[in-house]
Amino acid sequence: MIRNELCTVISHHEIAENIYELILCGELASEMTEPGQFVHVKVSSGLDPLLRRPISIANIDHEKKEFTLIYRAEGRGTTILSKKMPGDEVDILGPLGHGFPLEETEAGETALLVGGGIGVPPLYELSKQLVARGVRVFHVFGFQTKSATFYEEAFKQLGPTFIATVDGSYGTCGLVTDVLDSEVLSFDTIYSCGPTPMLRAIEEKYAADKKVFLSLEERMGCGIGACFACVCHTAENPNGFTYKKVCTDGPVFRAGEVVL
Amino acid sequence: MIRNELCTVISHHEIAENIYELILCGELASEMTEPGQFVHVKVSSGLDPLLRRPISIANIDHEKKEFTLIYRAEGRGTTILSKKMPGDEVDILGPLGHGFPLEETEAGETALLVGGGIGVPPLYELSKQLVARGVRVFHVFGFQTKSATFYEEAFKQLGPTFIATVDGSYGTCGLVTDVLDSEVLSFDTIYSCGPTPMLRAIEEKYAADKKVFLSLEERMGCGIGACFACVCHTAENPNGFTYKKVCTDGPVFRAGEVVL
Amino acid sequence: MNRLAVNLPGLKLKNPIMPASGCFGFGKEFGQLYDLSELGAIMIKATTVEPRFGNPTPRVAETSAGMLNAIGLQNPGLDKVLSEELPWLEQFDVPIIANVAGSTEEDYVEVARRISKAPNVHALELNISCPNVKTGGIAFGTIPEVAKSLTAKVKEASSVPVYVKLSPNVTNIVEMAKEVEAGGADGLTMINTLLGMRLDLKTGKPILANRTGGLSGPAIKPVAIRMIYEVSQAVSLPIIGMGGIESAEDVLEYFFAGASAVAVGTANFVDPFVCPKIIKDLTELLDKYGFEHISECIGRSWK
Amino acid sequence: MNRLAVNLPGLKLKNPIMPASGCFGFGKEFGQLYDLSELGAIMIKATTVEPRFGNPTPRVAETSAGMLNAIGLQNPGLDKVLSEELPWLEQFDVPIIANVAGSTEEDYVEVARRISKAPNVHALELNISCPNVKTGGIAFGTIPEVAKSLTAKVKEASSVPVYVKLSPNVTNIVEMAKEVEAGGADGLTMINTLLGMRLDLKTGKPILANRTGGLSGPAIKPVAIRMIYEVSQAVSLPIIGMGGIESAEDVLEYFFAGASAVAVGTANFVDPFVCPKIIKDLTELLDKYGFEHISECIGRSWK
Ligand SMILES: Cc1cc2nc3c(=O)[nH]c(=O)nc-3n(C[C@H](O)[C@H](O)[C@H](O)COP(=O)(O)OP(=O)(O)OC[C@H]3O[C@@H](n4cnc5c(N)ncnc54)[C@H](O)[C@@H]3O)c2cc1C
Ligand SMILES: Cc1cc2nc3c(=O)[nH]c(=O)nc-3n(C[C@H](O)[C@H](O)[C@H](O)COP(=O)(O)OP(=O)(O)OC[C@H]3O[C@@H](n4cnc5c(N)ncnc54)[C@H](O)[C@@H]3O)c2cc1C
Ligand SMILES: Cc1cc2nc3c(=O)[nH]c(=O)nc-3n(C[C@H](O)[C@H](O)[C@H](O)COP(=O)(O)O)c2cc1C
Ligand SMILES: Cc1cc2nc3c(=O)[nH]c(=O)nc-3n(C[C@H](O)[C@H](O)[C@H](O)COP(=O)(O)O)c2cc1C
Ligand code: FES
Ligand code: FES
Repeated sequence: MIRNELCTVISHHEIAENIYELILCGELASEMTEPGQFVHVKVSSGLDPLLRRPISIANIDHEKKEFTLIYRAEGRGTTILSKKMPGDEVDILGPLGHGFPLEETEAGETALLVGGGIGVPPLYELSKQLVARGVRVFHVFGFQTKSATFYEEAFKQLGPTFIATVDGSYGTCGLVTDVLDSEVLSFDTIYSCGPTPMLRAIEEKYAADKKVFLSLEERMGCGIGACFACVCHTAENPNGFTYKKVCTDGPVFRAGEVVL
Repeated sequence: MIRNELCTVISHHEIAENIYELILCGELASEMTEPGQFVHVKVSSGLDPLLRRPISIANIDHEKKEFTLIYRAEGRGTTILSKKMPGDEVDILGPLGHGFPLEETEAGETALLVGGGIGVPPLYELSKQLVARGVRVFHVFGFQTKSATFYEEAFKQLGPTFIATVDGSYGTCGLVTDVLDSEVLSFDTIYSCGPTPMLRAIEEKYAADKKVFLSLEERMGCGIGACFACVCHTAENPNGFTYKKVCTDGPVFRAGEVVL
Repeated sequence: MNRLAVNLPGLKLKNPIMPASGCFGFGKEFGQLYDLSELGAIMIKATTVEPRFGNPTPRVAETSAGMLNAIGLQNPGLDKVLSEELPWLEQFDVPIIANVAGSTEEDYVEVARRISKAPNVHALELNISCPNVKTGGIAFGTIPEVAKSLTAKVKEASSVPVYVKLSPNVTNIVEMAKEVEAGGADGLTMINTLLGMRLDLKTGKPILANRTGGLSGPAIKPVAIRMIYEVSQAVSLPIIGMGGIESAEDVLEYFFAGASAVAVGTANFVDPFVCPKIIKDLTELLDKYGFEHISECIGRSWK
Repeated sequence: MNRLAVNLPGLKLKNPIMPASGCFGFGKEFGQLYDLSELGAIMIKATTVEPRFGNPTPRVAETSAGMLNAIGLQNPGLDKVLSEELPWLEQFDVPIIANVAGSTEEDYVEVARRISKAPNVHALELNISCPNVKTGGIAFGTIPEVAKSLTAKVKEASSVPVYVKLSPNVTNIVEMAKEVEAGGADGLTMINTLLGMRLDLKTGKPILANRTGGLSGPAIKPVAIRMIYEVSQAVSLPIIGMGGIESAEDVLEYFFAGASAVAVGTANFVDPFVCPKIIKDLTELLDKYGFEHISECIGRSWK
């Protein structure tokens, strides 16, 4: 169920350049089930900024009623958020949307998790839950540059982790697709989150033979399905009036379900 | 000189119902000279609320570079201000305006200080400075009710202090004018700050024989004389186009100078 | 006595608070969060004869104390609204105000005729002011005679009272209101969004795919208050006010200006529980300012 | 090379940042805070033939991300502006844009004729859009033919280029701009304030003694950006943009929309040092987004 709650900041650190890890505590953690869901964050109590910010859930700790958000402080809202201190309260609406389908990968099968930049965070909870189910996981992540990378060690605990940086300052020089082209990885399912061009490349390359699940981003108003801000066309009727809402039908879709 | 500075909160307490005493530290304390000047306070760093709030300077400690504001948390801005904690920073523009003329009362003479509600605070610094010059001071203050009174002990240290409350819950029942009508006080100068009807009553009663100085309130834009939000007509030409600006020519005026 | 009850043409409202059209879909999403019967009424999303996908995304952009939207009247079309959305809403004890849109007079008349027969539709809101569609919309809302003629035709076709939604993007809102009154409107709703735009600093291009969008939220409240103040003195139609409402205090300001009920739009996105919250706070606020009944507040600024 | 230098009719600006009329008096107050020669230009307060006291107080009210003002063209009158204010400003190396106001065409012409001869007045800003005065003002700014005729007369009387300040309170801003261009304007300044109102909850009455006032500040920026985007594509006059500017980023957005220079109003009240701050930040911002010169940014949203 969707709840609105003032959650308490447990810890808050800059874990890479302009990338923050925010751990919050609140009852609504108990509602978080699927990896890949998101919350809608009001970063200040007043009117500035007005709208909530959608941020994926990167980690869930049901026992402590804690959950983790990892975000880039870039615009006005996330910059204000980055100033919160332990003990402060943050207004959270969530959990929202539908996440990655775990059940599409059986125990013993292999899942490939492909993330780009700030699309990496939700893959952490996903990877944890897959591994817990007995799934083998590979991680392939792309970042702009070395100083923007994060959570590499944590992911390595769960499975082999390949990193590409656009400027070549770390790992493979180039994009995640360069890693995917050069490494020989065999797997059953792909779960991916990141910039749309990356998602498109993955869809093109793998959607024909593999089960591919993609997490989309779109500018949102309500985050709960009421305002029609975040719609995309369905693949079966790309110019018609059928649609999916990223906030409630997604953010995760099966490749081929919607027009990227 | 007018400065703009982020001042640090030294202490912040609710000293009466919804009345806060805020002690700030900043270099601009050294620019504060006349009692009755005010500062223009930006209560939050964003756009909500947009405008600064004018608040009188209630106490100046040049040595520590500290100054005190006493204000009522009422509307949106002052309520936000009331949440500031020691160590937080507050954006202050000031000191602004012209205060009470000390030199109008000679050492050995007597000054009557009349304050209403949230007009009382600037009279504290004034009283201190008058006493330091060897002036005898009386204080007559009006409040709505007992729980709204503050600083009575502090004022008593400086001179006799009479209090009236509208609901009679403390001191004389009624207005400051009721105290002034019943007590026999002889004095040379009146300095007053409070609601306009009170100032009008004082002007009517005393302006003919005494030196009377009144501190005015008006809604402000800039606080520095540029926007013409805070003008009042001059008494010599009450319907003409001559004017005084409360923010720069005032807030303190000699009775009879401007139209109340 | 219900201190919040308000009677308007076609509408017996248990309280004067309703979600604004386009900000509440057809109620399903909010129905998961609270009991929709708590609301005074519901203004459902604009309905057109045919289904529409609307504009490409991005469709929203944030502004200072406001937001721009260019949804473009996305809706499932009249048939589906009649067969699915409205019947679903019948489970709640809440009157529906159907927002009627179109590109031609015929479109409007067709939607009005059919949707006004739905059992829970108690009034129509004639959307002559949507700034986000290429054809229709804007002309209907800015040329007084066109608005009047459309109002008359829709009024004739409708089985329930017709409220006309005014656009703030006009030189003379009073003139528009008077013409619409002359056209036979039963009430007014105002205001729709102001036309605005934001640019992306990285690309230099508009953030919205549609380029321009409608500005809503607290930023526009002073414009709405001014227009309702002016219009409520010039016509004798009741006004449902909207624009930036997010608290019971705002509701009171709208009533003082001349509104007889209000709608809450953008604030539902910031706080999905805002409507029941305002309803709850409103009674306390009447106490605070010494009113027996909300209707005493109507037009207090000029009465 | 000065990367911020901009040349407009009558104006060689070392940078495109200037305080907006009415938000900077005649410069004296800000002259105590920083060197006015740092500014690109100064738009001085509206000047009328006779001195004016303006409206009763309260004259300002806060709104969400904005403010209302109803100063009412208070000014010391043409004679005193010529004999005192303008000569005082001559000590600074900064061109003055004189804001010309009046109640009749003759008033405007008289002010324009005489003030345009002052040595440091390099351009006029024709204030046909002040919402806060009973006579004149608003009609000049909302009826295209009236605006055109006034522009032509003032243009004839003026010894320096004439910029016409457009009101946003119109249905069709492009039509206004075109008429004013046809009237011979050398440039446009836009936008003036939106007409708005706020009510006091305790009294139920308008906060402003004048009842309505002009809405300025960040709240109106999206409306201004939209209007400049539309007008800059429809006329060939340069535009000085304004409305809610408070940062160098805002300046860039205005340039992208189609402005060739900008004015900063309300932000001066919040931060009296905002103009020099923006000028300082602007060069860095050009670097950040890869522009050699500010003029490359003009109209980037539609070019
Ligand atoms: C389902 C979903 C999950 C996301 N998860 C994460 C995450 O885990 N970590 C993370 O760093 N970012 C995530 N994002 C992106 C994040 O929402 C934006 O970076 C953020 O909203 C930008 O806000 P701002 O205050 O920095 O920018 P501003 O420029 O102040 O934002 C202005 C407006 O634009 C919207 N906006 C701007 N960029 C985006 C964007 N890329 N996507 C959606 N809305 C945007 C904002 O929400 C706001 O309404 C996610 C987005 C979506 C849709
Ligand atoms: C020279 C001067 C000195 C002052 N000194 C003090 C003081 O020492 N202690 C104190 O408690 N108050 C003082 N005031 C009054 C104080 O400025 C207002 O109470 C305060 O601005 C209200 O802000 P708010 O956020 O509570 O109200 P809001 O309702 O949010 O204010 C909205 C707007 O109206 C303005 N406003 C509202 N009430 C007043 C008012 N009475 N006077 C001027 N502007 C107002 C605000 O500044 C703001 O711009 C002084 C006012 C002036 C002019
Ligand atoms: C996302 C969004 C969609 C809207 N869709 C419609 C619509 O379909 N029909 C309509 O008449 N108004 C529509 N509006 C306008 C609102 O009903 C309302 O008039 C306006 O937003 C002002 O109210 P607010 O400031 O409370 O949002 C829409 C507004 C928003 C923000
Ligand atoms: C207090 C105040 C006084 C103003 N006086 C004038 C004026 O005399 N002449 C004029 O053309 N515009 C006047 N304006 C409008 C501004 O010049 C400007 O167009 C408007 O405020 C939008 O810019 P901003 O949002 O940066 O303030 C005034 C604005 C304010 C806030
Ligand atoms: S964000 Fe409102 S429908 Fe998705
Ligand atoms: S507040 Fe601006 S002139 Fe006084």
